[in-house]
Amino acid sequence: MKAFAQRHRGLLILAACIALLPLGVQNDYHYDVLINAGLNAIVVVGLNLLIGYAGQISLGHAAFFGLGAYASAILTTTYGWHSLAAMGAGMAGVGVLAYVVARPILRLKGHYLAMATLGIGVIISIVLNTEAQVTGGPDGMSAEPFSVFGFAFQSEKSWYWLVGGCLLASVWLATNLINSPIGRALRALHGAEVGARVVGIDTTHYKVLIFVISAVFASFAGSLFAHHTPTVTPSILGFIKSVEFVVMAVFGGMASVLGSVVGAFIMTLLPNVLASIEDFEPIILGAIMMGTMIFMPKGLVPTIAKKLRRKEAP
Amino acid sequence: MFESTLQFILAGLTSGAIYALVGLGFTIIYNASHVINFAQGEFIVIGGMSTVALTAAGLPLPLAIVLATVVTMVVGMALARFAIQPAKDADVVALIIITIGASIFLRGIVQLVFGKDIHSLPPFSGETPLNLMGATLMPQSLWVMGISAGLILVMAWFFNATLAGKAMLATAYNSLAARLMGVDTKWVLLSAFALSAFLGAVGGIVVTPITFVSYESGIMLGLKGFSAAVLGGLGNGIGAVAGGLILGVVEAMSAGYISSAYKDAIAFVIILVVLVARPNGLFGKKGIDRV
Amino acid sequence: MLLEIQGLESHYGRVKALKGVDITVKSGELVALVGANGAGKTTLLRSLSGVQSISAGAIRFDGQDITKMPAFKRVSLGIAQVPEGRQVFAPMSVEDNLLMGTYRRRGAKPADDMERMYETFPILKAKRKQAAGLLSGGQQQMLAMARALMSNPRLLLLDEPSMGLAPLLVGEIFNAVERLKAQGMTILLVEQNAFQALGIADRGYVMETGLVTMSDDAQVLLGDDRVKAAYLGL
Amino acid sequence: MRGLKTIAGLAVAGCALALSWTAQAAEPVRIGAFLAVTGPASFLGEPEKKTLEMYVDRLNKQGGVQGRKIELTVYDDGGAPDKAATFAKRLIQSDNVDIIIGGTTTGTSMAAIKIVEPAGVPFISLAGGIDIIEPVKKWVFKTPHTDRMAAEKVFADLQKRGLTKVALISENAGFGKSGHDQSLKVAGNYGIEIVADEVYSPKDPDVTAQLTKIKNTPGVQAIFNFGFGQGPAIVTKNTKQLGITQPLYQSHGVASKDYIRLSGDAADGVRLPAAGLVIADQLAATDPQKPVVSAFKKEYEEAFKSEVSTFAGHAYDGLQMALAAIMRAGSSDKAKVRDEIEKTSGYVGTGGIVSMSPTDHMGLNLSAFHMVEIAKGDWKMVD
Amino acid sequence: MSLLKVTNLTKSFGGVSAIRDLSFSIEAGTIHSIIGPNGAGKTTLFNLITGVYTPSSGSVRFNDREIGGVEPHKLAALGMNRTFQNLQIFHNMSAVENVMVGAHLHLQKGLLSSLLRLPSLARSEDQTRDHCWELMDFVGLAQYRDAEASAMSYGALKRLEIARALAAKPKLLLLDEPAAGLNDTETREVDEVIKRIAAQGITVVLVEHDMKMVMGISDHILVLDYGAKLAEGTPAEIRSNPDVIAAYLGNVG
Repeated sequence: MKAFAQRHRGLLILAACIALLPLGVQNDYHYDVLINAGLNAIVVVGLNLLIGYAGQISLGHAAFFGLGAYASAILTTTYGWHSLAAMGAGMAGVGVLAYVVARPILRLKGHYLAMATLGIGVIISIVLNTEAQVTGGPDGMSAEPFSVFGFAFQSEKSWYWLVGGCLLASVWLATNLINSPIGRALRALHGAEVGARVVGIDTTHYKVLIFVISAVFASFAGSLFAHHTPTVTPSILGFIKSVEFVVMAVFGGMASVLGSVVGAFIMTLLPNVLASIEDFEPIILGAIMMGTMIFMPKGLVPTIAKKLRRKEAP
Repeated sequence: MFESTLQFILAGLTSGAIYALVGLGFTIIYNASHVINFAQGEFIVIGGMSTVALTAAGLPLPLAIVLATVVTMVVGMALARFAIQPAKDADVVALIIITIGASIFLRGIVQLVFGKDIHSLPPFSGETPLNLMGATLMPQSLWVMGISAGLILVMAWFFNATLAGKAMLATAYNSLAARLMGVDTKWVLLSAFALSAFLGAVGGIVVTPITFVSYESGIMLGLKGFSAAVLGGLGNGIGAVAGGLILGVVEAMSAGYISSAYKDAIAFVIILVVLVARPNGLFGKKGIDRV
Repeated sequence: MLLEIQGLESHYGRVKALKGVDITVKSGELVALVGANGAGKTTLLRSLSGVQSISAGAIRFDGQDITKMPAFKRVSLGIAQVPEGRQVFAPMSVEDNLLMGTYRRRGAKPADDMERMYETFPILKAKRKQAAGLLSGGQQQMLAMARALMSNPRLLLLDEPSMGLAPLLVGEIFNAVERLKAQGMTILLVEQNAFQALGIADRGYVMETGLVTMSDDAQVLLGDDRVKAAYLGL
Repeated sequence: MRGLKTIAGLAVAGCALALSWTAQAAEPVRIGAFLAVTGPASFLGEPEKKTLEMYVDRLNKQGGVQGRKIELTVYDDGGAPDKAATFAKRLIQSDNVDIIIGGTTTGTSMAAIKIVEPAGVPFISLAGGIDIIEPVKKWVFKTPHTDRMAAEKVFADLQKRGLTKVALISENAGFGKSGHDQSLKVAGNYGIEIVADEVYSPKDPDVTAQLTKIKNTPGVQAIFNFGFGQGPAIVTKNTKQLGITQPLYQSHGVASKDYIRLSGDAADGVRLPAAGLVIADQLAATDPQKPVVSAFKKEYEEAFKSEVSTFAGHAYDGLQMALAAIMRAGSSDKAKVRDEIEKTSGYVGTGGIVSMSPTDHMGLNLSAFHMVEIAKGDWKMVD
Repeated sequence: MSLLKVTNLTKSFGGVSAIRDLSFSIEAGTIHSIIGPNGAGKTTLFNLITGVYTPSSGSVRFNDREIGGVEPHKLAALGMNRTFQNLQIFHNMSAVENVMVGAHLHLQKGLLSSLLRLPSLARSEDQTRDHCWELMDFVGLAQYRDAEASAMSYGALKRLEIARALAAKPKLLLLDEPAAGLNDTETREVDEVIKRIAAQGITVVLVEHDMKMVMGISDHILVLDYGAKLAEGTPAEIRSNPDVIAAYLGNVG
């Protein structure tokens, strides 16, 4: 138990936050913001495995999020599937798709990889926007309510606990993965790719693997999102949304699971806080993005953690 | 049949010349600093918008153009000085975030200063379409292509015939050796941003009569310009121009012969295919990307 | 005293590459700096040119403190370096490479100088339109030297000019260095090829792991058994 | 370890603070709006926002409604439906608004409906999509004409001119897509055959490829473009460039002077359906709309130094109907206000004369739409 | 049978031969050094043996298997491992994790067990960690057991790379300038480590400039000059070879 606590300090802190936050929540809108933050956090936890740990960028992850959402929406409404089955099918489908595209594009590096992932995102978004008979086109479509074992999640409060639980599970899984041989292989190929290869790590294999895993995380969050939001529209899988996910990951802290969560929460809350001065919103958002990367390129949580560690040290 | 093919090509070249200009801007900055400047599209907007605002304020067009270009170059240098230089050692992802942040920031400023209306400028030489073997072309398209070609030549001259231009290239090829030759590489970075802001501003001014300009125009143009630069091979000016023209023509041909709904998707599919076959773009050199 | 280095220290990341080096070079002198790989010779030259940060110590050039001066200003003062591994601008033509050497000489007419370089290194003239990257190693070395000379330097820093070259070419390079010395050029020569370097030098310094361990007239060093030992582990 | 605890504490406090920032306390009539102030539909959302702010401000200076100040809260959804849904929740839950005006686009309005219906808050949408009010939803109303009506108006005009083979070109985003679908649906009713069907992206710099295809389609007698923003202006210019002589029709999405300004001479001869507002001075003196639209146009243009658009008018109508309903209800009680909005009858607005009913939550008919032709850079009423 | 046999190996870059028609073999259980002046082609040879470069012609056989151009991660699985002159340390990880990466080949790597951290995986991880700590002790890094790699000195990192390579349980270990940048004391320590590795039956090949070290520990020395073999033999033979002296010190005058 002690070992668990030590290994999962971040998880325990997060659990405490999730448990305590409702004390400050006054109404459904607040829950709504927190739920969206939690869903974004699940995507970002997965994305950070790819960007922060394995060092590969993706500017197309919103597409996987969106595909998960559309899978749930289409399969539950048009085909009457159970919401869990639809979610599973979405994750499987996205996993296969990610696997197919990952092989060729992960040979690319840096900006070329950024371009390729961006392109894949744009293509998927155009398809979903255009195939209106299936997807509802620009106006989108809705999913049936999310239900597990006969319990339909309707109230915002129930959603809060659902998403909170899923976020904790995601963080737990991600932390486990990072501290496994697979996770070490990922970090190693980021740290020194040649060094990783000579000790026997098939780096291509692991790049593909983590790309698929992070896509599946996004799809999972997308499915939940589809059941929670009134309508799923192509705006949730555009280029901008992909950039938002990357910003959350980098802002909170690359290669930091807790950082992903903090990044997602702050960047989700921020537009809501700035809504009253909306004319200045882009200026402030842009300044924050630049400022963070210039002054703390490692992101919020790792930088603060380092400062605190230094203070604590005698 | 031939007429419509020609028409598609002309349409593609019009859009393509615009993409090429933006792509060239990406290339210059990439060459000098290995930074992909996602705020490149904003240079176009600032150039176009300032010209519109200055002419609206009563300035004659030529003066407005000069001033707008200067304003854009100042913005470009400020970006280099205050956002790129302090983060010189940041990795690719951080730099991508910085320049995307810069583009959002500049978009916000433009929106605040110039408002949200869509604006146009009068075409430089009338609106009578030119007839070319049955296909038509607006004179302004010729301006765009001509000025793009002119700028490309000017760039070629700058990089091949001036010491300053050669110093910029030398910095890109071997920054250590350039410093040993006495090149102030910090200044090279500022100049590169100024230069590509100049390209952006001029581009913005010539394309505004065709595509109009609003505070949001930069997103799409930035994306297309980036695609053009990557398609051609980062760091290669000819590649960026070719990439832009190919992109424009592919879009127009797809819209004409396959499906207008999927024309953008087809363009991206082609980029992906090219990248898979040639991981450094059409004209890119192997290993030039130090990432 | 043209160049004075006092207590110079420098780090490569966390590795201390220079641990307090003192070296002087008089005007018109050819000074050889020899030592095994990793002794810190290249780091020293890089700190002289200003492309390597200095953590302690001072550098004076012609009486002026240049310790904190940016690299490009040092070139203007007349310090030129021929870096290790040549570092030519590979895609640029031979001519353009030479032209880059004049970057800090405002108002200079490069044509005459270029002719002079072509006289010294005739092979460069024959290849002047070719991309520098396509030249052989020896030709690149000559180009790098000519490029540095184009800046009309008062102090030439040569880093391992013989590295990786065939014996015949090594001889040619050393001949060129001797000619430059004869013309009055002040040269600080870093070499692994100790005997050959000391053979043409006035004075020499032996470096080991970031420190100068011996310094004397070149001829004296040539006869010293400890120099041999430093190389062959005898 | 202590450090991490501090972070955790700060995080909880920070979140609570951020969320409670929005909590306020006051007693006025609260009107909420979520509009596409930025994003692709910003030139619809922007005048809507300006109009709401101007009139609320003016009313407050005159003492408000029944002695109560009006408090207006506007959020920018950027045209994104998921954001609109969140803001709708915020308006209802945090800002406790009595009524919501807004939803610049059909997408955002449809998303918000899912929130306002169960919450029971009257909602007046400013978007065109017919789905918003068909089928009728208890709490949902809208002020603009529907895209279907626009299509019908255009097809009726074509029918009158004896043109039956039409090429459709539309923007592949929300407004154009919905208009495109409605056009296909009603074309048959007017004996119109759609012989070509092309789309473009909202930011395309050139659409001559699509128009060339249309030009090469045999038998095209007219072109109908459904879109807003810069797209229609580019379509217009490209049509002229290609020497296409068939008449070009636009939708009500371009009923602002910006369109004419951007298109230049190429706009001459283009026809579109528009509300009375854009041709205020050309309306017959007997037209009941004339004084209303003339006054609004004057006030708007004096305040903002820019040409009034019908989108501003949609917001004006929404606000007027909401306030009238509140007055009639004598309170801001949501249910009563809803009932009163539904009873709106003979309200003369910028979009037409509105008479709602339990089965019609828009209350406009085709008569309020005028067919307008552009001539010499200005609107000219042709029916 | 030789553990490694190089026959007529040539590698050229754009027409220039970096390695020319080189043949030699390495016997199992020996310490073998490759020396030569700067630019003689030592690093190129290393890269050819370890799969970083593909030979232009000729063959490299390891354990009687052709390995020219075989990818590095497959070579590792065959029992070949190496360290680097320019360190390839995973600075984003702790010291012991660096070594644990070395053990990657021999670990349980199931995705599900990793995600869920199943008890069997947790146990295997604990054992690996203990084993890697022992390896760190073996190379003299006992005091760095809990250190972050980014906080270690250069000399320690060099040994960390050796520990990492050992974790892969190699038959052949190639060390690229293990003493470069180290002071005398550190060099002697590395010296000791190499001898202990060889004593365990692992064949060691090193490229090194420090002649004191090379002469002290090698069973066999190969001297390269201009990409070709200049001399080969025991330390005593090499020391007295006039060609070698000339190549190293240059011709006087």
